[in-house]
Amino acid sequence: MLIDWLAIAPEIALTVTALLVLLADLNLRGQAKQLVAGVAAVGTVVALVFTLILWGDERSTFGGTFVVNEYAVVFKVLFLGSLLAILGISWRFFAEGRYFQGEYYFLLLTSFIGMIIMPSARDLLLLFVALETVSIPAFIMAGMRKRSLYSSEAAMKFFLIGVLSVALMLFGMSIVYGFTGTTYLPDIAASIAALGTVDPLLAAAIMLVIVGFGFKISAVPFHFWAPDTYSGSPLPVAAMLAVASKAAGFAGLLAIAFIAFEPVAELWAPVLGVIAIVTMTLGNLVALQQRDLIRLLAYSSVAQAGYMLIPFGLARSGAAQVNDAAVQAVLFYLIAYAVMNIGAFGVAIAVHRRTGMRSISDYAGLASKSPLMAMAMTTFLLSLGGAPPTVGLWAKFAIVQAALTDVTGFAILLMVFLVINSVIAFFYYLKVVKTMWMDSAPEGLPALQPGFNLSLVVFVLLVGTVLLGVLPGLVSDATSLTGLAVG
Amino acid sequence: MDPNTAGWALVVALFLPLVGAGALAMMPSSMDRQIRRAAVVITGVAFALVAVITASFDFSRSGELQFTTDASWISAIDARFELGMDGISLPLFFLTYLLTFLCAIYTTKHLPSPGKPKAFLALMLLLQTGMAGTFVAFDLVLFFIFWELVLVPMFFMIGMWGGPRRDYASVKFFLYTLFGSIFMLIAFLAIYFTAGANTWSIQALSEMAPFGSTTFQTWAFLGMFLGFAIKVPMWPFHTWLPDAHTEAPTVGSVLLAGVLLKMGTYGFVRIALPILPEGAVRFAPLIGVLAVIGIVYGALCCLAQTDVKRLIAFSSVGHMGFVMLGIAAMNEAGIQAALFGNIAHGIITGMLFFLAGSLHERYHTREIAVIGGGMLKKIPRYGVLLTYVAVASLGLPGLAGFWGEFTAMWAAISPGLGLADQYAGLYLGLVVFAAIGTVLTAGYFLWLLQRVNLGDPPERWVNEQLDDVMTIEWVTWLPLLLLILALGIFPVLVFGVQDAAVTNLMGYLGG
Amino acid sequence: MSLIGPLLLATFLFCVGVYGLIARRNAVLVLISVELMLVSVNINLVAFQNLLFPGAEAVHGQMFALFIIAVAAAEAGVGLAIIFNLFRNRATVNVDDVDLMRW
Amino acid sequence: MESLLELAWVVTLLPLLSAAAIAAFGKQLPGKGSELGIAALAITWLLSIGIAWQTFSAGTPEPFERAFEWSPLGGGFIFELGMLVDGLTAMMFLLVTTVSLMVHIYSREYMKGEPRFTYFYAMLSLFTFSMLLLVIANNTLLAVVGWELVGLCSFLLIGFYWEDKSNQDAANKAFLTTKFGDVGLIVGVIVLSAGMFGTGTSTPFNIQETNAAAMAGELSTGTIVLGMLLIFLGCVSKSGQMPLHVWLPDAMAGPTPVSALIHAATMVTAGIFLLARLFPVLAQSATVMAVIAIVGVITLFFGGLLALVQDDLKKVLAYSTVSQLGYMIAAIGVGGYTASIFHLFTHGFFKALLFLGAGSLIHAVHSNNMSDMGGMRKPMPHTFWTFIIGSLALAGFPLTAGFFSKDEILIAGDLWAGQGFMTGNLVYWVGLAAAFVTTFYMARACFLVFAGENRSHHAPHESGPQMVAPLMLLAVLSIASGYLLSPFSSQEFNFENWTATPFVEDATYPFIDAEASGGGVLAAGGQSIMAAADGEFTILHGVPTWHFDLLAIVLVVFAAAVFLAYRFYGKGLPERDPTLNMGAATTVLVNKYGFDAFGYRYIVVPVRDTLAKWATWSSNVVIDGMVAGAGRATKNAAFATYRVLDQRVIDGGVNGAAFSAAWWSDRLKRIQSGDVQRYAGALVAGTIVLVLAIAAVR
Repeated sequence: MLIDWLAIAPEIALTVTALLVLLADLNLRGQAKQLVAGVAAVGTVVALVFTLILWGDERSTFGGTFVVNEYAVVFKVLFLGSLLAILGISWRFFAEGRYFQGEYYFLLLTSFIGMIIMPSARDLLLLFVALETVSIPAFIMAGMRKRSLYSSEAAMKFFLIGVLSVALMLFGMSIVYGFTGTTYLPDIAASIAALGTVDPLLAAAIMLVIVGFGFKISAVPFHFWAPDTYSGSPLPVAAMLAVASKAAGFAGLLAIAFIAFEPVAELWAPVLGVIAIVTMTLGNLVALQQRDLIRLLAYSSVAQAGYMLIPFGLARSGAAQVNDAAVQAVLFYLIAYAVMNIGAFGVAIAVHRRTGMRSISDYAGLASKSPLMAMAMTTFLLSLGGAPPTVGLWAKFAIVQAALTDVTGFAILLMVFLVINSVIAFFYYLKVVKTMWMDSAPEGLPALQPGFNLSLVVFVLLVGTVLLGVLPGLVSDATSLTGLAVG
Repeated sequence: MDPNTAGWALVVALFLPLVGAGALAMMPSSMDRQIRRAAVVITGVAFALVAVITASFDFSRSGELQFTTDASWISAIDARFELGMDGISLPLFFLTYLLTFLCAIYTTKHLPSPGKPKAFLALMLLLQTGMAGTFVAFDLVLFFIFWELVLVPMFFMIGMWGGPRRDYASVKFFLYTLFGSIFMLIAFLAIYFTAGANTWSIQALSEMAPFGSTTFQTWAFLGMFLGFAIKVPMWPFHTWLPDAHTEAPTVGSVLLAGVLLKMGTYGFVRIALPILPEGAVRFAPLIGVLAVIGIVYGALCCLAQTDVKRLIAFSSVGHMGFVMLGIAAMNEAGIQAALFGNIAHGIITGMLFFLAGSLHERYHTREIAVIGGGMLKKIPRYGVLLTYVAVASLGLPGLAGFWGEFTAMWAAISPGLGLADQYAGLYLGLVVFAAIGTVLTAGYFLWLLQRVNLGDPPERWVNEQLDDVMTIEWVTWLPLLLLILALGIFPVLVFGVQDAAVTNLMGYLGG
Repeated sequence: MSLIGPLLLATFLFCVGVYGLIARRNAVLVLISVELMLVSVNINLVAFQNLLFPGAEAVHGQMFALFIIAVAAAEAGVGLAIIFNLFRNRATVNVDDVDLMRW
Repeated sequence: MESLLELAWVVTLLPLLSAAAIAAFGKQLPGKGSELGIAALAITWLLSIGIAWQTFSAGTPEPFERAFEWSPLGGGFIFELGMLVDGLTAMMFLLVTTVSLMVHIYSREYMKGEPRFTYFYAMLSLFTFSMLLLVIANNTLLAVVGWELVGLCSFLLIGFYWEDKSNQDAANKAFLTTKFGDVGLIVGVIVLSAGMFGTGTSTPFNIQETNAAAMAGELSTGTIVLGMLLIFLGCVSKSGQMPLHVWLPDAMAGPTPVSALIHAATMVTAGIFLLARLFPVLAQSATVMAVIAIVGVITLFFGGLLALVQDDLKKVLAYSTVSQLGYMIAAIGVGGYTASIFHLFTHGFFKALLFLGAGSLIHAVHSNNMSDMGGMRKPMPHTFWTFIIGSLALAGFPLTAGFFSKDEILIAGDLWAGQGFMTGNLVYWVGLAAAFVTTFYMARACFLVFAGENRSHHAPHESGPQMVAPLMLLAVLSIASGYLLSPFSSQEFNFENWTATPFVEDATYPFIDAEASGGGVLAAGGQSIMAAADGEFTILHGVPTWHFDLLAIVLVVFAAAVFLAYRFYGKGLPERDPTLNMGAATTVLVNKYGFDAFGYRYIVVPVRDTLAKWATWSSNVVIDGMVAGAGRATKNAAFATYRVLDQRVIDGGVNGAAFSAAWWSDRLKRIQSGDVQRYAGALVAGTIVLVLAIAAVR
């Protein structure tokens, strides 16, 4: 079997980087250990370059189970970009916090290897491996603060819920395999289509497979780990879990839903649509009462997952136009979400690093101390809500657009919930904004010193949020080309 | 400047405030006075440019789009950067720049706690771009962006520089308006897909109209209706308005009443009516009924107010009711009336809010009972101005308020597009109740004047040193005061400019 | 050989695993419950491969099972590490004592 | 001489300019702005005389219309700025500018030393402009503009002494009451213009076009009845007709010159003017005419009664104005177009005279009350004789202006009755009865003021020349103006021909059945109703002839009333209750003539003490109470609307949504218990639910 090395070049680059980081960490001492971050960043850039080279290509290897097309490339760029941003916001956090830096960077890179495989995977086995590659390092990273009760609790909860859902998913996969005799996604689709009627057991199995990814994207009722884990983990890890890991989950879910189970879309679409409604509503409602900013962001990310699930609820078997619109909407939303959510976590890290604060009331008067950070946070939060001229608006726009490609009653129901939830969401986003700008600052707090890397990342993301808010075409031109079709 | 080719002028005028906001943000906060002056210069230059644009506008072709720009913007969804200006846009566009300029001048001397002129003025400039853009955007997506753009700066204006209940008011304003605008967005998308022409262009869609089934027209219009009606605001979607106005700083109130509310009615006229004519006709009686309820209801609420500013805020509900009555008439005269009412209300109520702000600065209260009368004795010039503007607001002929109200009622007596056949009685009733509303309007304004202006000043103010109208206030107010008179005497200034454009518009509606 | 036997076994094991994960308080037992679930999946896969698709060219089922065994081992390792760390911090391996973070 | 009519707009505009100039720099001038106003008024007055002369000398002048598009209104309709100058306009010009000029001059002395002297003059000029605008308007919309502006000026001038709450209330009451009527006017104008849409005109407000369309039958009956009744509602409030007259007596709170100009001579006649302008329209409907006539009759009678019991001299005159306006309205309702506006014309002069005379008296004794006056004949001779002339004119004493004009109205009523209309009889008989009342109260006022002892606490002295001169001029006009339409007038050049526009000339009453009326010629008074050859009825014109029967009745009524008044009040203010005081006199009268007692017991007592009191009560308590009640009810409704509906229900709904979200949030967040095994349990349970659901779906 010939291997298309170029197709897997980004993965290889990242793997090599991970190993280099490990090696460097073993051989460096003291302050010099901080170099590993640089190594990781360089490796990421290399992987990114390889990925960009692949743009426009249609490649597949490993017997078609690994596919590189525009869809995959956009996802990979999203992941690698997120990785760069997370490296940026991690640097000081870990450099100052007496953590195991080398291990952290190694684990981070490993996790991202899993992620960039995800959008290319066209086989249940590969999806499973990629998912676990994402998850297992993440379990450890969540517990990175070894002496912290919170961190270990976060890791434990994350781990248990994670393995439970993976087990459920695997059980489902095994039954799907029993029905179809294959783990290759297009073949699964073909043989399900050939079955004609769907056996209840198969339907249940499909649901179980979806549960596994539901955990990753923190859809209700598989979301319980998220708030606790986010608030217990080191903040950069929380950012990674909230954005990249969630995006990976969506990448897998997209592949599963729109390739393997596409012929039975009528079966799972309503279920996912209902999950979307429940997820966004519950996420938003609970977020209203949060006093801890990280938990608020956690519930907000649950709600955002709900929005991103809406396009799944629109899917229909055989309706390529609708399904493509749905996929593109999710993809666009994920990119927007990554930009704004990492940005929000970045500011949270900056605040937390200097003051050790994370309660929302502690953000009072941030605007008078650090107006730029406050402005960035405001922009990110408003973007998460969907106010113009930010990218968040276009994310919602894309979803509504997908819903109206071919209007059904269910689509309208979903839209109504989207509207109501968007309004509820602004309640808590505005609460933070208001606290930052309108409440007076407590006495004697020092100004933030976010450091260069973090400032740069926040700045770039701020610019990105606004720039994409004005010219969403920069991204949507790319996403609109994407399709899941196997090259 | 050739109106056919000088699209750049509009673009520059539109984004100049935005750039200015950025420039202000760069200035160090310590340069308090320089910042305020810079804002005056920026808004002044922008206003001058708009004045030049207005001067070079080809009034003989006011029905056509001029100063157009049409560039590719978001190709994936076919959204284009399409700007233009016709006779309907021009007055509102002009008003936006004038009011912002005046507000900037006003802010050189008056800025409520906690100060921070940099942030305040930058937000105001941002707001300006949003407001102005709404009136010249001819692409639905672009329109929506500008439409939503105003929310954030206004939220901060109310939330940071507002009165004691600013938290509540600002959030309520934001969420309420947002709620409506998302439905509006969904309606836009539905139109896009139903039209199936891969265009968001308002012009193109208007020319295609009517399209889609009756059901589609109804639902899409409902979506837009929610968005626009909340902004207007129409009864019963008005409750954000008194709170927002009461708490907002003076400049915020002025811009809110002067321009922001106009966006709603403009949206009805520019978008909802021509693109969804069938839906519009189906909704027209409902709009008319709600409008007239708003007129009477707003006036009744005004009678019950004890706070001057809140009273003025409620008066907006009534006045915008007249505007909506004009729209409900679905004929040229009605649209004309609505648009005139828009402008007149913007100027008059903007001016009233200026006055209310100054009142507060002098008396440190807005409670009518606490002020207790005697302003004509204590601060006579101010008292005279208040009388003048109040009288304009109650619709006295010869001043701007009259034309919008009278013409709206006049138009509503014989609604267009076949409504007359079916709803003649209803519309006659609407006119009668609207006319009764004018009496109530006169009632609350006279009562207000009696309570604050007339009589002898109460004990507590007799020895208080209260300034009469100051120079900065004269400078800020004079243009508005003159405009109130000018529009009252020369309604052609607005009617004439709009005429061809409205005829054009009604062409789309099939009337 | 009938499919019923292996499938019943797998389902039983899976249910036991789920029950154990939810009900057992000791973290180590919880971890073992997880292993039980993964094992049941392996039984499924191997049974399907051999009984339903005996002559298939690609041995997807068995390969899948192998991967699961490997990953399960890794998971067990990570899980034990997490539990160990928890124990060091709190001197307990009772899962339901761990509820610092809620709401 | 066409050129002079071309300049009619100057008449209107000049007072506006003077108002602006006075407001701008009146204070710096030695006369504090009054000289500006007087100068401007003098010019407009001369111009008005010229215009009046030109139109008058034309016999029946052709209407002169000049208009240009002022603004498009949408739908191809335009709003014209235009003037319509015909005899009616010229007559109003003459009346308004004359009275206004007199008031301007008079006020220099009367208002001397007032703190807001300049403001007063600016307002006077502004008012004059507004009134002239209403008069000159060639379309109803422009007329509405003027109409509203006079209302504003009236409001501002009634509240001139705004330090007093009662004056503020009076001003508000006046504005709101008339504004209520304006609802009718505006909707009526709108209805009429909507009716005009069908004719394809681009100027639906144009008065001449509207009249022509109405006569050509192009307006539907519904449009005419609804439109004119609504417009009439405006006239009812503006011209102080029952039951919306309540504001007019209160309006006396303003300075007396203002009362003379606005609330007697000019503004209050705007309603009659407008009805006259649209006479061809209202003449299309018997209903409209009947309603107008009945309202007029009620007002003229009960308004007069109210004047009987006033002590405040200005209020006597105010109620008298109400009553006289009732005559004019009633005349319109019985087809007495010329009679109505002729009375408007003469009444303007003599009522202005009376008010200015009253002002002179008030100026002297610093009180409005007749009980504070008395014996003023000696110290104020000029005031005395001018006031007497005014009173005679008002009472309709033969050969005064009031005599000619009021009798025209009675004759018009008689003619109308001859056509079989009850309203004609009403106007005739009630008009006669009210003439008695009028004479009585004016005589009473004159006796109380001028006879007897001086009861004031001041030493009264005659007013200065600036006040007396206007009185004299107006006194002359109070007599002379009547001769424009009298048996002595020229057949060609008289008031009738002057003010009759061709429209009025051709106006037809489509509702009069030619056959039933017998087709005879009914010639009398100012107008004739005669059968035309084609069976249609037309108003024709002619100088009135003597009606000696009527003259006799009038004289008897006059004499009786004056005599009665003299009996009761000739010695000045009765010390005790007049009834008791007159007890002896009554007995004597009963014994001697048997007529006095009857008159007193069955006419004066019931009328003054019962009917008038009842009318006063009904006016003050019932109607005013209704107005006040309406105000209170409105206020209550306002508070209810705001507090309950707006703040609780609607806003409560909005806030309720927010609170319920918070409530749900508080409940839902407790799912996140912190126990990981519960999470797992929920996850599994959720999965089971989903699996079952999907299996069921399938």
